[in-house]
Amino acid sequence: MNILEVKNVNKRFGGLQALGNVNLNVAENTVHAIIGPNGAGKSTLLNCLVGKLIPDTGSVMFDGRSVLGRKPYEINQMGISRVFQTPEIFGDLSVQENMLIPCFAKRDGAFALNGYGSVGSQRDVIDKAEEMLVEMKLADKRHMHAASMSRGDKRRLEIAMCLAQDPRLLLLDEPTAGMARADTNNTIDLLKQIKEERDITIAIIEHDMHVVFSLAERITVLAQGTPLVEDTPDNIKGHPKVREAYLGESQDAA
Amino acid sequence: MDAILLQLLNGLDKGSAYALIALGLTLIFGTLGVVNFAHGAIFMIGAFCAVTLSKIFSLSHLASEPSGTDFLGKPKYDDVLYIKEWFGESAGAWMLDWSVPLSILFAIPVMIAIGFIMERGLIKHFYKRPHADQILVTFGLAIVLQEVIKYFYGANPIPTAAPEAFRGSFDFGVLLGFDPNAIIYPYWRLIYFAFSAVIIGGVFAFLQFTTFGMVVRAGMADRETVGLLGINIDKRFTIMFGIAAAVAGLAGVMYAPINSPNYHMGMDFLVLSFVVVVVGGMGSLPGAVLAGFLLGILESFASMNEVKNILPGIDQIIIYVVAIIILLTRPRGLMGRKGVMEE
Amino acid sequence: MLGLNKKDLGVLLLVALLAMAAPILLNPFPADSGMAQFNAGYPDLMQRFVIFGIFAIGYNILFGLTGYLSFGHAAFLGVGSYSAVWMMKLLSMNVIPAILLSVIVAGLFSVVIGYVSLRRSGIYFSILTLAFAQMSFNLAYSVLTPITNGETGLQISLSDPRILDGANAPSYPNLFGAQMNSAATIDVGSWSFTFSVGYYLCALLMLVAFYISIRIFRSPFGLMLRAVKSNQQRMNYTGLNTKPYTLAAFVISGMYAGLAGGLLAAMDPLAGAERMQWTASGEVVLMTILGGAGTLLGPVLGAGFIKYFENIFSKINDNVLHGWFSFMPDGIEDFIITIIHPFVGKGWHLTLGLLFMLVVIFLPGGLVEGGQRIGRLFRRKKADTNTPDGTKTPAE
Amino acid sequence: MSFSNLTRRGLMKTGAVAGAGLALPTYLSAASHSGFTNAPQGDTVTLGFNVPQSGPYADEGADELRAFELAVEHLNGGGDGGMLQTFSSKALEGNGIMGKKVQFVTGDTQTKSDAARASAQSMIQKDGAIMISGGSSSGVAVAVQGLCQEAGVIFMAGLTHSNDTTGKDKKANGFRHFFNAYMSAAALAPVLKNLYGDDRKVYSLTADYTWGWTQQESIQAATEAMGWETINDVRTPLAATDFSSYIAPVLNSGADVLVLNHYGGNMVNSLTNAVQFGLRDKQVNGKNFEIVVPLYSELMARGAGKNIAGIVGSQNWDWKLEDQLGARYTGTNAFVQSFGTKYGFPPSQAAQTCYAQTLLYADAVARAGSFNPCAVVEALEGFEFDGLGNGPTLYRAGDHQCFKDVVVVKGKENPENEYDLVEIVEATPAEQVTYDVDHPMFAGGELGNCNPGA
Repeated sequence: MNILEVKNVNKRFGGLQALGNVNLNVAENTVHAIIGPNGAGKSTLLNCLVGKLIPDTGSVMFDGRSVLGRKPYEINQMGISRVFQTPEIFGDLSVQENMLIPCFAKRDGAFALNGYGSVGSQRDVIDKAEEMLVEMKLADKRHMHAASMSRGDKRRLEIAMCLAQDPRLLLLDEPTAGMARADTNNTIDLLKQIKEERDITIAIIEHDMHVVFSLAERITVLAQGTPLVEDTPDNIKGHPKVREAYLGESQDAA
Repeated sequence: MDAILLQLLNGLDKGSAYALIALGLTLIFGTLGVVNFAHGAIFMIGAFCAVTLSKIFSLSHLASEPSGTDFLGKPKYDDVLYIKEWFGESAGAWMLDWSVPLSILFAIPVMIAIGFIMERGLIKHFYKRPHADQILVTFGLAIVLQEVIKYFYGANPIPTAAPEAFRGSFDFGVLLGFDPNAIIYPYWRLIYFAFSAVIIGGVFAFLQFTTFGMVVRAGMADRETVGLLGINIDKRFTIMFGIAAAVAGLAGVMYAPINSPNYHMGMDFLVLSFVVVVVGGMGSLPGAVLAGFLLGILESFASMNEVKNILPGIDQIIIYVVAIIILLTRPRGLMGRKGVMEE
Repeated sequence: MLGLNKKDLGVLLLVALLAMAAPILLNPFPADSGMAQFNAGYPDLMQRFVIFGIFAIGYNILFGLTGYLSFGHAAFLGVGSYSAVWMMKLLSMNVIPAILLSVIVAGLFSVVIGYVSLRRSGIYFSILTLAFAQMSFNLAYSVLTPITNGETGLQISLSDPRILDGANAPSYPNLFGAQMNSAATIDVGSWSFTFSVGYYLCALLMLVAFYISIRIFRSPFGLMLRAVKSNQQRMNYTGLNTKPYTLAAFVISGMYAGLAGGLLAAMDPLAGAERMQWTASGEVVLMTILGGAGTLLGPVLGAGFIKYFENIFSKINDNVLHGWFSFMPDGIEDFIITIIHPFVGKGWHLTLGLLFMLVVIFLPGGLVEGGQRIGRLFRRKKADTNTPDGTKTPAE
Repeated sequence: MSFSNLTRRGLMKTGAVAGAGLALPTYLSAASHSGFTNAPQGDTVTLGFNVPQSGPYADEGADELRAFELAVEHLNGGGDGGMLQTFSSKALEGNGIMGKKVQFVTGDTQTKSDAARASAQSMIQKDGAIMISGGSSSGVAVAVQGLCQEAGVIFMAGLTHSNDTTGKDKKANGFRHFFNAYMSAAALAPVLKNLYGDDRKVYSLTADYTWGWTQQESIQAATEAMGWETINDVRTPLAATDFSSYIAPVLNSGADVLVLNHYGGNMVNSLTNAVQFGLRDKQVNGKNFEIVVPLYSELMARGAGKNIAGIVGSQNWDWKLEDQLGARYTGTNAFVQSFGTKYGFPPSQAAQTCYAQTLLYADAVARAGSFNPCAVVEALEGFEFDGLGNGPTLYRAGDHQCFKDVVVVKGKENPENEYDLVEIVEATPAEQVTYDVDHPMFAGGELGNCNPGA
């Protein structure tokens, strides 16, 4: 059963063909990696999935429903959460407040004029947030200013915020970019743990082959806006086309 | 036809004042990221440079012999101008007559100095502060500057005439093949327009063709990267602040004969110039110039009787209507870049 | 109590107490002393304190929480005033319908302006609001004179219909007969305190407004508004639609402005177009930043600060100065007066401008931060005296 | 909350003060016993002078304030007595008002109705002022006049020229010494006919607000009555600073007279622009093109500089009146003498009005024998006086407007100094500028009854 089906998606920016006839199927409860050299169209594809860009042609179905023409927040409410390359969190708020926001979004939907009851009186949401904080080992940083955390913790918080919404599909955009080895390994472990404990599909865009081969069950290779191959990690490793198009060149890119 | 051409001239003239002020404003914003509410006050100080120089030229001492009686019946002594004593009757009279153009020489160092002092003494400390704080501190500065001017010069407008030779108007239409008397335009306004064009061209050339300008433009695009190259961008930005102040100041000097300067003229122009800058697109120099002329011309056309008869009161709101339409159709103004001043 | 935590309840009670005791607290100097010049405890100024407090509290919900800097909120104040005066002209001198209508009309007005302006953010939003407000002002001053009475301002007159009022109804704004300008003056020794109906009505409404603003600050809605300020991108990808949140904040603050405008008209039945000018919009921005944007108390403090200067410092003339320093030898007296002269009376703007600069340079969080620093200073002093060996903790 | 210490201290202090208030015997203040607002207590009486101290009219406000201070000095018996010597009523004795020393408070109107009312309120509520005077625009005058009516104090208007002040917005507690737009027009019309003939085509620019409209309406009516034709009237925004786009079309419109219904900075700029465009050098319809500014003050003339030369306008008073037109305007020289001696330059028309208003108020109190506003109103209504520099004058009972001669002036070609910018053309006698109380341009309001307040 595919949770995400991308069919014949094309996207042009002026004269540049960013995506050409992209087809992609992500099976439910798998970890699917999308790799490719710089400029291969990975980010464009991701943006088409979450509503930031609208493809010129083609269809994107999530769980049997089209996401095209929907705003990012609507797509998120359908069950797709996104983790950014640089952690996007609410820097001005405390860690706890950061956690509360997705919990409210889950409970109250895209907009609720909930201006009278205090945050503190909403036990269900507070408890849920607390649960996530404990689970993600952020509980002792509860009152910290989110902006003042380390990069690794910010990433952890962002993932926690996404998970708090119980998404069906988690999209990660180079989640370990710019991280030290130790932090990268921590993130890999965290994602593995998440996968084990939840019914969740993960789609990941990544440069770091170490990350990709540690996590992915299936891999799609994108080059010049078109999918080259889609296969299991083992098969991809030895695929000549991939070596030519990506791995061979990636020595200087990575 | 000639009426439209006449209003076009008016629009270009108004537009050149808007463009000059907005140019400095957007330059400061683009380079330093500072929202400068004191920029209108700088324009005003420029105009008062012209006033000050003509006051200096008019310094006098009393004659030794009374020439009559004053309104209270006491003996009256005539003023004797130092300038005429020192430089002779005719040279003194000429300097007095030409005090506004001469003020340009006087204003350039003064305005650059004011710009430096402002940037080093105050603005520098606000680069990293929120825009709201910048607005508050520069607004406070604007009030202080105008109150200081009011303290010394009073609240009444001070007539500051152009040189005798340029005071009247001439038949501009005849040159273009119109009937005599169809398009009569004041000399000084044409000079103002030409002067603005030169200044605007000068600023663009400076930014385009000098190494200094290149660094500044690069800094406007990406400050951090340029900083990483080991170039002392802050020092150059200080100089840019001085240049922006000088441009606004010169706009003020030359404006003095068009409308008598008064201490709150800066505030009158402040809101307008902000609208111009934003309509042009924050941080875009060509945008500011384009928007300045566009708004000036539309404002002039809106004040034509033919237009006002159809839409009464349109001249009261034209600038704002245009601003709203442009900002709704072009999210970042005419030529704004993405991501500037949107948080 | 009241659904507030202890800290917020404390703040609310403090504000309530200060507001109720303001006629006494603001008149600390005996009426006939030289310092009486600094007394601010007369009805008109106290009313302005709390009315502009309401205005700033509402503005803070928009600017302090979401970070959207509106330069056009004076338009809502003006619209509120015009609606209130029209209500008093047509319907009744009772202030209830006037205030209700002013809130409603300002609310509707802000829905329209907010809906359009919020299509943009940052300075583009600011300029859109500024443009709408300036259009309102320019038109109200000229073309719309039949509705606004232009330059002169809309006033009530003897010939107004007032269909709900009977023949014996009061001819001044009132609350079921209690006229807004009626007051009791109590003399205690050489002090004189005036308690007016109008002030207490304003103060009461200010407390309600303040209470609502605390509830909003502490609510999930308030949290969402702060999230808007912090990171709109993340909000969108967390399934939250930012547009209705910002619009709701805009409309709420517009309604606060309308309430303030309605109250201004109820206290003093005149609505002038200048209330809508950009300088008036700028004033509320300054009040909020000066007091401390995003804090509960800041806007109220900022409003009080600016109104105090406008009304008290502007009245200090040379005569008053001579009165104060007359005990000094003539030469020194004149010297001191020459120095002070530029800063008071007609120079009050200069002092205000200097203070804006000083506050923002030295107290980046506004007056509230100043208060906090003083608070810390007190606490530290207390801690010092408690240290048994008396050693002083080094300064930071 | 971090100010907990302060809070507790504040609480204790508040508690103590409130306790003291309850413990002491309390009584309502004397104001409510005497039957009117702010009845003077002790041996002083307080007047409130509310003038623009910031904004574009601050210099005019400063001149008004000088006149007020001078008037107070004279009332209290100081200085040379100024126009007290020449004033036809001799009720004032130089011992204050009814033996009470005159004190005054000042405030800033900012030339905004709101600020002006706030300032007047503070004078009434805090300082106990029993009369408010001053101001330099009609919007402010009408707003403050309305406030004084409600509060129960007397308003002696400063510079306000709109017909509405004593027309549709007139109030029983308010009095205007200054002339108005109708009078300007009535005084100017015959002079303009003499100077420029009876066949002229007028193009007018009018500031787009109430005062501008009433002046335009008045001028149009008066000039058309003598045969001139109004070919166009264009409204200009108050906020306009550059009038080029309004001036430029004038020359080709066929008009040969431009009337500028602007005041203050607007007028300085529009006149400067008109001269820049060379209007004054042109010939149209075989006649010299002329510019008329129906109302301008000395300060505006100074702001316009050389451009004012030859421009005809009207004034309430001029400091050269008595010297040039004789003893009918007695008081002028006395005032100029004491003002000039104190401040070093001659007074403006705004100063003269404010000085006269203060004296007129004090005199009315003295004649009525009471500070009660209703008594003062009664004393001023229908009061005929002389010796305040304007010649014989009547304070009409029906609308509280002063009727006196109007001075028609013309900008001097070669002024000797910055205080001598206009020359007097003639003084139009009061009869010619008098109108009925129910004249259509003044209709619509009611004086109402005097309000003594508390």
